[in-house]
Amino acid sequence: MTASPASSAARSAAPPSSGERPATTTGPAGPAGPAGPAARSARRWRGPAAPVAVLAALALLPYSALEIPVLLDGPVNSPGSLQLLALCLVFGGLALGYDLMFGRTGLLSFGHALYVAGGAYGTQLAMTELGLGLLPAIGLALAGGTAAAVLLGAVSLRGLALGGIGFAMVTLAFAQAGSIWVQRNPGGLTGGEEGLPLHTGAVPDALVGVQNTANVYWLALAYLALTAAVVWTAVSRPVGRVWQGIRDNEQRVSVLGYDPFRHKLGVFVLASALGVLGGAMHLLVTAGATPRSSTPEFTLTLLVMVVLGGSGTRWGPLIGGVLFTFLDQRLAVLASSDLVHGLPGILRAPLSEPMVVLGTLFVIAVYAAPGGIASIRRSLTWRRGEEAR
Amino acid sequence: MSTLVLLTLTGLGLGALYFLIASGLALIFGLMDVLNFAHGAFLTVSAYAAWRTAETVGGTGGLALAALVGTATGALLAIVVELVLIRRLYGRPREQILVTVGLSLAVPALVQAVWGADSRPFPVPDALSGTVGVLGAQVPVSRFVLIAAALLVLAAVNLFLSRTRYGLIVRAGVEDRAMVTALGIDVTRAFTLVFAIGGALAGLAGVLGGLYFGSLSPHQGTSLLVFAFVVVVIGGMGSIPGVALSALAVGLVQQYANYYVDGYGDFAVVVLLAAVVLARPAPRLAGGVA
Amino acid sequence: MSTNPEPNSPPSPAPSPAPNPAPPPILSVRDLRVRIGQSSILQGVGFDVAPTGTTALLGRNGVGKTTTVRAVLGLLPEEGEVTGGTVRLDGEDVTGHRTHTVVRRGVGYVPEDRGVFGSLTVAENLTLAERAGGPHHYDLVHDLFPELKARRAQRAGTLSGGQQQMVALARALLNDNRLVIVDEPTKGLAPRVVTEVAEVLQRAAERVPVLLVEQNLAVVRRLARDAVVLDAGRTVHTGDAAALLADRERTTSLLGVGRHERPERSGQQAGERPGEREQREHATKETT
Amino acid sequence: MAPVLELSGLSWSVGAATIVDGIAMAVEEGEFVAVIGPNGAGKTSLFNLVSGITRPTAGTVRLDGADITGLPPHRRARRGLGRTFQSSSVFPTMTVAEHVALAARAAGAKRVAEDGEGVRAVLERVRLARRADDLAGGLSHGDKRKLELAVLLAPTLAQADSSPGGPRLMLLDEPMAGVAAEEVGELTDVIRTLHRTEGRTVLMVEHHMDILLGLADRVAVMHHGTLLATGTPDAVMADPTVQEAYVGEEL
Amino acid sequence: SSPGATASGDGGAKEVEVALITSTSGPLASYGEQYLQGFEAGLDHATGGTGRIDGVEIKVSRYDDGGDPAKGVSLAKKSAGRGVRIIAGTAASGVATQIAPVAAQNKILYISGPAATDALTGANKYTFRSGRQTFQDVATAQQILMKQEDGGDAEGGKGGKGKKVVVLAQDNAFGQANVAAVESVLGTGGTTVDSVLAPPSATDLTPTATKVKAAKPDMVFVAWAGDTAQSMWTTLDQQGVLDAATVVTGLDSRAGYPVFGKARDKVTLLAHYVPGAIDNPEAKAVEEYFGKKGWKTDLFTPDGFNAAQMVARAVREAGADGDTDAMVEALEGHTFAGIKGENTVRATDHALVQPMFQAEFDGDAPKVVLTVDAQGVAPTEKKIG
Ligand SMILES: Nc1ncnc2c1ncn2[C@@H]1O[C@H](COP(=O)(O)OP(=O)(O)OP(=O)(O)O)[C@@H](O)[C@H]1O
Ligand SMILES: Nc1ncnc2c1ncn2[C@@H]1O[C@H](COP(=O)(O)OP(=O)(O)OP(=O)(O)O)[C@@H](O)[C@H]1O
Ligand SMILES: [Mg+2]
Ligand SMILES: [Mg+2]
Repeated sequence: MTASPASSAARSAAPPSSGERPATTTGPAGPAGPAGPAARSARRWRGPAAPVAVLAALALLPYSALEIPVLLDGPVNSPGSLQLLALCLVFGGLALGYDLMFGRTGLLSFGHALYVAGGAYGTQLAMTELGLGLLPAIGLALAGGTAAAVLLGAVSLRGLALGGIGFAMVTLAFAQAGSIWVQRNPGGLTGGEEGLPLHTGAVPDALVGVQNTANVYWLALAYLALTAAVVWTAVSRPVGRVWQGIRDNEQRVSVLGYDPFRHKLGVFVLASALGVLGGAMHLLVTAGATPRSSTPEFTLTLLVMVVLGGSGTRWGPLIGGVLFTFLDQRLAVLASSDLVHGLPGILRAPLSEPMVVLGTLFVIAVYAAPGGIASIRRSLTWRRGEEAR
Repeated sequence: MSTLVLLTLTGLGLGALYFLIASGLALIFGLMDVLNFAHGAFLTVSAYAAWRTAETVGGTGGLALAALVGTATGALLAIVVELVLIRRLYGRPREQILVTVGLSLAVPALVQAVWGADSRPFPVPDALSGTVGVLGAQVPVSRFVLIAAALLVLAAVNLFLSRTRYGLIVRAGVEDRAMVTALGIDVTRAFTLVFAIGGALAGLAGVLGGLYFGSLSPHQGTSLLVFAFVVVVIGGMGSIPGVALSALAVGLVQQYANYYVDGYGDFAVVVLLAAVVLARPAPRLAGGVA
Repeated sequence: MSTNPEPNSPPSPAPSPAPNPAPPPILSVRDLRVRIGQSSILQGVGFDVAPTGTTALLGRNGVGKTTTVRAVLGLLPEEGEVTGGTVRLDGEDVTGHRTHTVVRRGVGYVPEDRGVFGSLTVAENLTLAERAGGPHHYDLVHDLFPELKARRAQRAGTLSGGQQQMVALARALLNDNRLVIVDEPTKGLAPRVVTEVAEVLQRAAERVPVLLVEQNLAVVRRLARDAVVLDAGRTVHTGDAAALLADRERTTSLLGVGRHERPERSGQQAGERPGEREQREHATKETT
Repeated sequence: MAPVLELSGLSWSVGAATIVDGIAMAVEEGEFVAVIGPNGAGKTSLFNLVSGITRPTAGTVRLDGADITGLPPHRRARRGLGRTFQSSSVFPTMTVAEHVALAARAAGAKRVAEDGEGVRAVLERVRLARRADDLAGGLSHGDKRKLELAVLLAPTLAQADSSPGGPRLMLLDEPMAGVAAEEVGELTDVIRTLHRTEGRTVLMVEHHMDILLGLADRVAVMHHGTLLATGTPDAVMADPTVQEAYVGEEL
Repeated sequence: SSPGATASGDGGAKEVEVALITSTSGPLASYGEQYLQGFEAGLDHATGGTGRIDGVEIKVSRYDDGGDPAKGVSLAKKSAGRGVRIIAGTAASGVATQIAPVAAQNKILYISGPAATDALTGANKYTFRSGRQTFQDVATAQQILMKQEDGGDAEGGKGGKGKKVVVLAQDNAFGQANVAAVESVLGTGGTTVDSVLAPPSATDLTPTATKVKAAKPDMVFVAWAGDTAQSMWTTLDQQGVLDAATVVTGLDSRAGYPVFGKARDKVTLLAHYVPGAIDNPEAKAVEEYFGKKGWKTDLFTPDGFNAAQMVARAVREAGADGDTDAMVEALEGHTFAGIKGENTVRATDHALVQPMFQAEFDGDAPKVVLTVDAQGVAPTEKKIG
């Protein structure tokens, strides 16, 4: 598995003149290279203005009593809506972090759930078993998760020698082991398939209870903002280009003088750390740790989110994460609503399982979404014999 | 002694089940480079089709018919998926995988919506539901059926790959599809055929899985898929004899570990996978820069 | 562009230079237009390939030679499409036909990037190329490239660049063809092999017409009877190859070769770097 | 002073086949060595061994006297070894300019990397400036060859930087293959400058003898993985074995 | 901009909203369905078909948690935010254990549904249950065992002491809870309790069955959930475990009847509920209501039915505007009739004390052979919190 779908590179039509063909392409505008007119428009979303505006708008949502009929059950600032939105934001952040590996570096990991679950269970257990407060507990989970990522990442990347699938499978194996461990409820620690309710004793009161949902929401937003800041900064730094280079042609990168292994391990650890943090947020927002967060399916869901939104792009994974989570939650509500119950069986059956709708939607998105880089890949199919080697 | 015999024979049966599932997966992965996540979904749907057939017809004859219907369902499903989805995405292996991921989420959910979440008993004819005494061990007849089926499939797939040009066409087509057509070969047909065979193998595995478990449920196929992946990877990514060996190893290791190491069969398999992957020498980059 | 004798109009179906009625062309391309993504790559390419001998397709890097060949074979990348024009193979319109049906009419093709299947062995590469029905000239191929016989079981991906080029050529020569299209066949080959390949193609051209894309003008000189020159996605010249190569004015303006030699140009070039003189000599040597 | 590159007993075999067979060779600072030989002689394989893409089965590679036989490619690159690939090896999703910037930065030449002008200058040099903002995946074959060269050149423009200014030892694997006749001359000039003006050590594989003859100080002839002969271009070209095995009867 | 409470409607037309959170999709979907049907019939019964209690309309909203705690909590919080003060349901223990604290934090009445985990009993002041718990299953098994001994154990000589019970379960929280429960109930008084825990994802259960057999138990208590049940029974039968010991297990819902396959007649069944188990007015009412709808009563019909009775009680006693504490008070110690007999909400820890059954298959359907008295299987008392 090599490159991945990603942003759109608009080619403008320009009749070539003799000899000197004018530049006709604008790629994902990079740090170098003079910006053509199309590049400038592509940059509109790259400056700090857009993220700040979005962040501000999101931060103000808990002050809005707006009613959005079909989308939300209550006003925006009702705890139900805020809870839903907070969960969406957490997944937006998780997806963004996951895409650091998948979309930016071309590393397909099936084991990201291990770190998310590590964050959730680690934080919880640090609070219940070690009696730590919330922040120290998160810190401990983060430290432990990062250390594990360094170790397991190094081993998993060794599997990369067998190609992308080798890496995917080794990460899957580790995650699977973690998942089995969680589900077996060793020493009564993890609660097995039942999970653990959040140990509210160690959590500040401001984050507990329905009346404080807005605070939880802001916390989730802060996590998302942090993740976005880290991810976006990282990919716009030189190291981001190196990741992209690894995705396209790893050997070339090494001959330039960059160590591919260290860069891959770096991105793995960074993404995993963001995953651990996301796991802690998931614990707080959902008020519990669930074994689901440790399963390979959870990682698949992240993958689906990332691709749905557009992997390797700035906003895509974030939007995908938010959208998927929103639909997942809302479709479940829709499925049990009278609206669906009144439908004839042939429609009701598929609508009663959100996964039918989401899975189908995803297939359509993969199929129809005109991923820019994906289309470039397509043109390269012809040369694959050369590049694959 | 009889315990060891029992564990070994049932372990072989388990290996046979894994091989039946993994063979189609490995065929498609080895030739087409598509890690088919929908394989489990094909398997599940086929198993349900077979179940409906066996329920209506009944008896050993019903089971034979069910096996046919199941295999055909798998093949048909695969053809439809190939024609409608996979075909348009050639040269984009990642998107192909993602499409099958989408199917692996949607299809079992749909099956569940239609037939319910509860597992259904699979009508196993009396002739196949008993046991055979081997050195004091009571080995279920169905295990022998699976082992026989696995050997047949192994032979058939090997024959297909060695006696026809399709294997070659598809392997070449994955590398450079355009170039295969430039040699005057209708590559799309070959791809559809191979995908259909993969689907048929999934279908057959679905039916035999029903026989093995005596029941079927919407998520059975998907949950078996993880082990099938492991088998394919240990077997060396797409080599059919390799997959057969690795299925055997995984089946036995899991069975022994579950008995002797306190139910740690799953962990044992994971450890086996990690060991094999890490011990395998990295393929030389030799000549890669010609 | 000023030297372009017939700027946009495709050459007339019966080229005028030959007074006697020419036999119908095996391949005839008219006003071919191709777009890839948003860019127009070809904007009116037209030429004929005579039913015997070699026709050379020439031009600078990136003018659309490979694109032309791919369009003829229906091998454009996915986001590319033929937006106009026709391609006739032996009188039949094959514009937009699927590649394998075009090829089955008897076209051998050696792509620019060789297109060997790296994961298959040499023998498997050749087996794949066997076209149903016709005889397969293994004797010819092994005679030309004994190397390939010796390396039957080697994975083609591990062959040297030149050896891969041999595989690609061998695949095209294995079958009986009505037309052979070769895109830069001598690129990366040792001088000795270049000569051999030229000989191979010369021999092939005795039996089957060849459309040759080539940068090595020495090879062109030896093989080609007709020449077609592209620039910026258009046909800018068609005619006799020898005449073109002999006409320094034309080769300079159309292909950019030999420019260094012309004194008036040289005078305009500021800041001549050391060694440029020798370089020109090299260019001269190659083109004369 | 130790030679820049010193190979001794360098061998590489795959299975039973010995592809590079006991090569011993020393390349002095500032030298330009042409490597020629029939197809499949092992020239690219030799470059792969020197640049660390493959590990030798026997023998050593020394760079400036230091044994680098076990070092991975990137460590060698950082010691001043650069190379181009025979099959153009680009990043399809990056623009041409981004290639140059990335390569420059790898060598610590921040200024070139951040400065559009620097990038442009590099591209001008290989006549690729017009494609600066195009994705490399869509380049024509010849243009990709030029990009290969541009990537190699990128760090060299950075001499004003405190960095060493790009690779001191360059391995060029058929840089001219597929480049239009028009531009062969200019690219040859570029390579000549690297060698003569900037004093870099160059090892170059090329099948166009006439190009090499104006450039190389010394020609090494490879055949069946061994070093058949080395000597001045004229001497080597006069050698009948070389004529027979390699050049043949020229067109 | 704080969440507004909109519990009751305007002026005269009062209503109380009940949020039913349970799985109608995912693996436990059919349990959820049974629960919802039971609730509907139960509410119909409790309100005499009006949907009103003392003029207060009971408004029911249904939500699907898909068996996912995150969804469940999210739905609970959402309901709490909308001012809903009664939440009921969920078949998944994992969801229920996470909703319970949310209910407590927000002072909402939570009547948990089919979820069987003992942990919900005494979880907090606001959490109740409308179904049975694991302990009651195990206690029923004990009663059955004792009954068999009374009836003259053929093996003789051994008596109650020195007997060996092996718990066969999956190695997960549900299985471990069953082991713990069996140990606490049967492990006293000289009976040895052993356990064989199978890996939850094991495909072939021969090693497990072999281990059970090797332990030479007098009684095997099987606690199994999930898709491998059929395979497990077949294997136990084939390896001769069913012939060598008394094997007790819980009866599943209708869809699970065929799971036993040929082993059916060799298994002793303990049952939370058997359709048609008893004949009382409540059961009649439910049969009638279900008949109209074309539904069939099933294992978890009582849980839904009971939940509706408890909601009715809470609303009746506390009124539309009454606070949650009043509802809690109304429920504590409350005794009411359900379709499996008389239930009592134990005041001390909110356990629902209820009768249990022993059943056996009669053809395709199970029938009750013994009704076990509610007090005989009452869980040991816990302290709330
Ligand atoms: N897949 C593609 N995407 C975008 N542009 C493309 C693609 N393929 C070709 N082009 C453009 O089309 C033009 C013509 O390319 P083509 O390969 O036909 O040139 P050529 O004449 O064969 O050049 P060369 O001598 O270098 O091989 C080039 O400018 C190239 O950049
Ligand atoms: N992995 C391998 N297994 C077997 N043979 C190999 C392998 N890799 C390379 N070879 C052989 O080694 C020889 C040297 O190849 P190399 O690419 O070094 O040749 P070269 O001198 O660069 O030729 P060219 O001028 O054609 O590029 C070739 O005969 C090739 O077939
Ligand atoms: Mg070309
Ligand atoms: Mg080479």
